[in-house]
Amino acid sequence: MNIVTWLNLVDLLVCLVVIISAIGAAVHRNLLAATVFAGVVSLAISFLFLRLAAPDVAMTEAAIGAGLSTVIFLIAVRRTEEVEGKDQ
Amino acid sequence: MANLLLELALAIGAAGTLLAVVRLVKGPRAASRAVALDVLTLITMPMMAAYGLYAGRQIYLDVALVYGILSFLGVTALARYADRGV
Amino acid sequence: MQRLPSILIAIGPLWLLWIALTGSTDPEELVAGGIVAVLVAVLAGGEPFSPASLKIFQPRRFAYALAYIPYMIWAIIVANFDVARRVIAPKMPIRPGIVTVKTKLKTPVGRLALANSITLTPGTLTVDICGDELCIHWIYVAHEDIEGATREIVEGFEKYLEVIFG
Amino acid sequence: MVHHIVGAVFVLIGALFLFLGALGIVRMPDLYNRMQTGTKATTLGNVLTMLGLGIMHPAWLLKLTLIALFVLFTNPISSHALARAAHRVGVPMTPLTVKDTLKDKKPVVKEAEV
Repeated sequence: MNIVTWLNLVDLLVCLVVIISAIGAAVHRNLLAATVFAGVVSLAISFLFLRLAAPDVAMTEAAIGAGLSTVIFLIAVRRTEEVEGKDQ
Repeated sequence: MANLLLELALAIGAAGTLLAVVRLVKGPRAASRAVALDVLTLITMPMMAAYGLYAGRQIYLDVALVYGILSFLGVTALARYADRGV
Repeated sequence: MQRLPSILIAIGPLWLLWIALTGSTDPEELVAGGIVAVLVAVLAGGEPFSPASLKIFQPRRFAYALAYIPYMIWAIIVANFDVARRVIAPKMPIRPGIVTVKTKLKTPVGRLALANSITLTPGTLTVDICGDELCIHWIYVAHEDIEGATREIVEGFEKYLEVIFG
Repeated sequence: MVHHIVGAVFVLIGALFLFLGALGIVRMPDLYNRMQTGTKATTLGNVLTMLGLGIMHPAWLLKLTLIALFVLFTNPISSHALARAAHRVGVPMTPLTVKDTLKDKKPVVKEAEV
């Protein structure tokens, strides 16, 4: 069972995607862009959960990460944007 | 043989993911990044389904379907936000 | 209560969708699916459906709807090879622009079907709908005037959709 | 056994189309052209992959068909919503653009930093 297959390559690439987009979400000043990056993080992590044979966790991650948190982030951005605008 | 082809398909999909991430990082504005997110979802959904067949568990298809529905909602919410604010 | 016929019509497809998604015909699943279908239909007000949507079962419309499927599949395949050619070619042959086309379809569902079909077919993407005019992003603009663009993009689909939704 | 190979070849072709879609959004010059490739190539890639998986494992065909239909119906809608919002906030088009009738009809509302 110790054979390295194409799938290990896939795992590595997906981990790379997680790291890149997590850094992007932390670094970006534009809040919409950061929201998109956070969505990509949850997408890639959901696939990794599938690879770890945990479909229920993957489904939850998909529901929370892609659906709920994106919408909540958008609502939060809208509520706070005006304050930031006055600040500048 | 068929398994090898499936693995190759998964690897190609992962390479596509990496290309889409290039656009995600470069994308001049949030709108381009949203397109990249859309494409990433559309690549990951069939890859999840293909991996479900590879692992022989039907519930992985449900994960792909749930992911597709929710990501569609997320992208539409993003577009609506840019249009007139959630 | 004038939405009641639409709600009653909407329950059927929703229930079938539930059965297809669960993939089982246990009595418990059927009952649960029925309850959920009624709830969703009431909450949505039976929205995409209306008594007019039963007209799809008229033989002429049904035949056109069946004929539309292979036409659409062929259009999607052509669209994809077209896009693939443009992506791979080292010097991308693109001449993009947004053109306006007119549609004769009246119903909202018919216009939705037209807009979706246009988006899925060669080099065109619906950007906006205002009244009976659609603004379409075209990856290789061949006609800049309304008449030419309408002839090129819309009329192939309209032949079918006018009968199906008209 | 033959149907396994045939289905896997379909999956492979679908994966190639998905890859082309991703390549398209990297190569194309502006957002609207990116959306063109991002919508079309990935739609056919999805449908072909689901078809191939259905050939390999016919018992799953119903659910795979549902997923393919779902993609076929929602994908144009989300890309249309994105394109409309992008045009509304004034995402620039490439200099290659020859015509923009929407701009004459509905002028850009705001130059947001979206």
